[in-house]
Amino acid sequence: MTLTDYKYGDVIHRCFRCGYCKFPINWMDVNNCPAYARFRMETYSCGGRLWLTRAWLEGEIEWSDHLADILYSCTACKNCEVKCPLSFNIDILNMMIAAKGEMVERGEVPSPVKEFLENIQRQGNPYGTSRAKRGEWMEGTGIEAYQGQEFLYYVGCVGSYDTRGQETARILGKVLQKAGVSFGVLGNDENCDGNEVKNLGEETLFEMLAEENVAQFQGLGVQKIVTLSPHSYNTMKNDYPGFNGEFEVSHYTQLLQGLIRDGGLDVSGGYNATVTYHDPCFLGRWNEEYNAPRAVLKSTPGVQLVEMARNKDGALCCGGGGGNFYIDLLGGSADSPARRRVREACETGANVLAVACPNCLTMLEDAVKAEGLEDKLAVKDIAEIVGEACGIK
Amino acid sequence: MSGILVVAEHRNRALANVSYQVLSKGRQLADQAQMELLAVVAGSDVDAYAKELAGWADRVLAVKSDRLEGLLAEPCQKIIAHLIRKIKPKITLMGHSSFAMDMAPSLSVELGIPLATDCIDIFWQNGDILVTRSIYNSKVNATYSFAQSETVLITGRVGEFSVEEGGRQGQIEEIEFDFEEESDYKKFEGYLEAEAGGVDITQAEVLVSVGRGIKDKKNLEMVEELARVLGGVVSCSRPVVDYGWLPSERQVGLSGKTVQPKLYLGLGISGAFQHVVGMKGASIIVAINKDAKAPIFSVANYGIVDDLLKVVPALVNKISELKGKTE
Amino acid sequence: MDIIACIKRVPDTSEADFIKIDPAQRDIEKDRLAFKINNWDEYALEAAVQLKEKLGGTLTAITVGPEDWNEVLRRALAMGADNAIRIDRDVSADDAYTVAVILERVIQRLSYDLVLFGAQSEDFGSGQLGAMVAEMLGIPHATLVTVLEAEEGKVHTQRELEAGTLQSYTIELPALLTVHTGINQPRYISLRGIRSAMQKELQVMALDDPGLSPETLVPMVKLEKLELPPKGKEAELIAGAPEEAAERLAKILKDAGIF
Amino acid sequence: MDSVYQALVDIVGQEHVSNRQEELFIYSYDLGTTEPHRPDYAVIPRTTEEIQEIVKLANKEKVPVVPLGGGLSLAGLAVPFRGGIALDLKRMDSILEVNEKARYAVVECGVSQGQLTSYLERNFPHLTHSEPGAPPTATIAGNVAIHGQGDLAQPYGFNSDMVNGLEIVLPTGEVCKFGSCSIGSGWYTQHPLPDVGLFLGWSGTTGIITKVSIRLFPSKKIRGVGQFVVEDEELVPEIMYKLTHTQMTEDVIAFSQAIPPFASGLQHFTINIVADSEKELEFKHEIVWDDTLGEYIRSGAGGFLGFRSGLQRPQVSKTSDWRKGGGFEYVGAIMPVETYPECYRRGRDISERHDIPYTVLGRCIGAAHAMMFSWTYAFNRADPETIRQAREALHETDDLALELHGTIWKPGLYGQKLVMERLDPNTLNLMKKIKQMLDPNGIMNPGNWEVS
Repeated sequence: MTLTDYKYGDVIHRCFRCGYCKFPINWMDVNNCPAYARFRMETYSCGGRLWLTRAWLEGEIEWSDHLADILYSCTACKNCEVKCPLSFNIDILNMMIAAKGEMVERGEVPSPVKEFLENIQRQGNPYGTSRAKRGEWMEGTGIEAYQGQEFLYYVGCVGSYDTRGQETARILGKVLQKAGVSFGVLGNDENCDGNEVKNLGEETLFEMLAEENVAQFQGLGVQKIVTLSPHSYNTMKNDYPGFNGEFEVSHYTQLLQGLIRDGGLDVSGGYNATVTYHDPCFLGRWNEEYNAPRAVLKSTPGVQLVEMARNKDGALCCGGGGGNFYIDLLGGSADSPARRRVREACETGANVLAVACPNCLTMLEDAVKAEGLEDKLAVKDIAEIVGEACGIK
Repeated sequence: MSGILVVAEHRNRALANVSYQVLSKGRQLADQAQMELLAVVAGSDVDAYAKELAGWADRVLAVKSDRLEGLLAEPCQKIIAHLIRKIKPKITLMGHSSFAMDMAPSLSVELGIPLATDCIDIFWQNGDILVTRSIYNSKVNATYSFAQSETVLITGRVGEFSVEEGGRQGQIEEIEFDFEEESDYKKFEGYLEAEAGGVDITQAEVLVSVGRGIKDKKNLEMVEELARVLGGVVSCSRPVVDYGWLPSERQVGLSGKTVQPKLYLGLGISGAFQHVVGMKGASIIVAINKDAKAPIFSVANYGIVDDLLKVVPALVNKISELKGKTE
Repeated sequence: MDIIACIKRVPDTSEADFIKIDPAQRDIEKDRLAFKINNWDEYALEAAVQLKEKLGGTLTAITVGPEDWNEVLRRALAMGADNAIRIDRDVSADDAYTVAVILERVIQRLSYDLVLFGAQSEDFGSGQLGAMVAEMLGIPHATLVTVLEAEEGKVHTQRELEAGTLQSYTIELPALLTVHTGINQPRYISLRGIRSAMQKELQVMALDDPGLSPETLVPMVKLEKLELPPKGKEAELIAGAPEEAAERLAKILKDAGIF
Repeated sequence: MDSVYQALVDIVGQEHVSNRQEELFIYSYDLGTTEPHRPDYAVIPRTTEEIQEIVKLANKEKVPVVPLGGGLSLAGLAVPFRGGIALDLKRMDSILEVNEKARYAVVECGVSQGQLTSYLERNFPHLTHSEPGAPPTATIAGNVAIHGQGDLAQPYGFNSDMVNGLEIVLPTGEVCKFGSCSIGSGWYTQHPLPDVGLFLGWSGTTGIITKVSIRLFPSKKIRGVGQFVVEDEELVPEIMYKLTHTQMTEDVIAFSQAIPPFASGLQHFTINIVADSEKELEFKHEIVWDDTLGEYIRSGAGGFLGFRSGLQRPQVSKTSDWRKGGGFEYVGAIMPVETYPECYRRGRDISERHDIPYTVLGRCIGAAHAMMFSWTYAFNRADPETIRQAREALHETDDLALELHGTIWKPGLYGQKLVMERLDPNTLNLMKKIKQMLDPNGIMNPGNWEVS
């Protein structure tokens, strides 16, 4: 592909590289771009990536492993789009995704990305674990298979396969049971939602996943979906309608907010902790849902909610987006965004860092360990906090 | 009654370990069937090898020729084919080495004889020879028999057969062999020895070894850190070298180095036999792997079934704590 | 340069707990397994595509197997193969020799300079096929190749020996090489690529096309039975959350005098 | 193996040095019209000690060192014309000290304007610093190194006049301190020791600033911007004179631009007024709008467009989007205020001749002692013709600034040449001697301020 064939060939040069994209909303730090925070070379800033993409498509530089790493280190956190003062900012991430897409079509992607996508092609999840094990997380929970219940509880790959994700998936299931919500799951028949696949630039694979999922959901008569992961929520809410998949999609924090408010869920058991909340990008900046998770926390007796300096649309991404919870191009350093984030959480004096995303959960929990902050800070999913408050072990 | 012929190989002025292994197996099979055990060794200077082999074999056939400098597959194939035709051994046995992988299949086609490679067991059953092979990622064992044939060709897995004392003093026969006109369609250019790097993993007391479970080069940093607190060195399995994440001098296994450290800590290594061959002599083997069924757990003394990316940082902390207490 | 790459399809058996052997002990139960292109073959294909991109010519991918195996040929077409041939055959009772006979018959009727194989297969791992076909075709070969450079009429290769040593050859074409992992980084094949490869022609040959019949294909090595390996010694597993497990392991190592 | 690369890795670590095409490409470019030149290495040090080691290595190997902060000069001052090491200082980003009572901040060289602004807002809301109009990624140190000015230029002068002390790594690798900090007395003043200010305005050719102490100023509770417009450019100098007489204003800027078209040809003023109370604000409003500008409003020569609370942070990068092309560059010059009308008219001519929407701006420095006048030319990065046009316009503007008895601020190579042609020969000779003494191997940002 040359610049002329590139979908954004007529806009990509409009980046001036002024660097607003690196900041959080109040300029307190120049490190709100997770990749730039990690590496600090101008190449890793949003502007750097746009200029490099253009240079690559113009033939000024060659494709290289390093170039691929730079592009794939973008976590699609959307900070740049929120901060860029220019009108073309609405397409910044699309420009990155299209550039990654070109790498995908050329077959030239970093090896962990290749593995990620091949695993999804083969097993429907990035881990490459068998499809036949997808439902193992629910063993012994009594959670039912979906057969026309009010809600489809869509768990997602991390919730289905990652040990910590599985714990959260189970607890959320129990909370929904306790609240008497009518819901079912797909178990081994659940497939990847495709959100990360899309962000990794594998458009056709994403389309296939979306089409298959929409067909499956429609075949089962699904109307309402509640998701564990904001990533699933995002793509089902915003992308699936483009595949004729019109469902009423909510993130579980939104559902819990309503249940608690209407007295459907008794959280009087409380949760005694000073809690700070980390906004997941795909709930926050992508879908502007800043309130529901906070409302759930605030309505849980005993929770004292404190904010990190960077919050809501200024939150620092955990570094796990754009497939990076698996491909992990931002790990391995004290400058890794997850480690920066847990240090920031610690500074608030909170003893619990609450998350609402299984990707954030694993990223930040690992970071707490890497920072040696286990005695000071526990990372908990809001589902776990609510679970404890309503008496679920 | 024809015998069993073992093809010995040598490099760097020594017989290969695997040759001793298949020689021991050959001795056992010969004794069981009351057959003669023959060994053949070819090279430009094979006297010392022949003497060594005579400790096991009843007869050692020593083929000497300048054409055999470097032990190349093509001239050897000619010699072995010639000998098999002449001797008609019931079994021809070799180690499943790189040399054998180059030669044995062509040899079997040239002679029209059956070939079973990389066998983990070879045994008699009702007068027939059977072999067991390990297939599907070491997860299934398959037993095979051979079609009717005067001789069968078998290669045995490296490290699979223990070396037993032969206790023989066989005869040594020097064999002359006339090579035909040399063709130049395949020209040997030489051996390239692995470059000596800054780190010699064979000398380390503690090896922290990583496999593909490390997922990305960047995660090596935490592994380096673990090696540091343990006073060890980082080594790896083949995929890590294939990905270019570590130099080949750090590779443990068949195509890498054989190590015998006090502690071998395998991280995200599944434990394919090619790797295990290189590290099973370690005093303590610890494996950390997400897959509970990974074969490495059957060679390890201790195992943790979990994500190494989660365990390693914790381990670094705990070891540092414990070290702090004593220092 | 005209290149032929021979490839196969294998089950993904990395998920150990799903390996089950059928009651007749003849095969494993494959209905819960996912399938893929043999790992070594992926490297061979990549090497072939890179040579073609550099030197021009054609690339033909060949497989011997039932209809499902079209999948790996489509992959090859998506990677850059010009032609794909499948010889229709249920290979489950074949050995390397019978498959070699089939391939030799097909290849000798094609025009080629270089034939590439993966050095071995993930499922059976016998590592015989390439060198057998070379011997049958009467062309030189080298196995376990980790470095490959081609020029007009010849290839420079290095093949891997034990302990990191490499053996270097210059080989005149036509020749056959079996390719080892690490020789390159196989490219990703996108779903779009695979889908457009669906449009490309895929030649299916019956066994009698190259003049063979089932009767002539008698394996020299015959499967007697499959069984799960005997349970060997197992590691003492340290359970618990990462921190607990790490703590116990640290103590064990300390007690063992490691630090 | 490249021995310089290896030595750099030994100094800063593998992750903080690159000789790969991607980094070399990015660090070869300025954001303006200057032709790119590739460095051989990009290095991001974290400490003064690392910088010392790098500079010593560069001397040994005769490799150029091109320091940069935000890299936003637009005039090509951080383009590695002769290759070498692009030294990106943004990792040195600690705010080391804020002395509230003596009103100064000591920062490392990579601290950005935005970072300090935000830090003060959160921790010392009654203190502020003089923020330039650049994007907030611009660094404090980079800005003082080129004699920048900010939104407190009217009351307090150039930002480089607000420097209380510096720590410098000399071109030969020694660390020097200047000001009270050099005798261990804190970072509160640069005077009155013997003046060795050899580092400001030299565009990184005489050393690398590693720490700066910068003055902070009172930040009043209410800060707002008043807008005023006149049709006749001839009125601008006297209005600036009158406004500065009031001593009631902070930033005073006059500007005129082609976009939006209805405002083209008008001279707009933005006048920053601050106060701690409504009463104070009321009082200042009365003096500024009624007593001082009232006569123009009443005569119809000018109009008051209102006052808005809260400082509008200028987003100059939006200018880059005028031609939907991601680029602009400007000539800034320090001019006598009385030249404003001529600057405007001649500048507009140049723009129109080169088919670029004109935009000019004069910021008052001190009590109208001078103004920084800028002529901005947008270009389309994807269209080489527009880059050429802009470059021509910029050169013509450099000529114009000198013709009108101005002094080019942070000139690029073309402007530097023009200035040096006019420079007093003895001064020029002294510059040459100083440069030779400080940087015997000529490694520091070569190409810039080179006296032949």
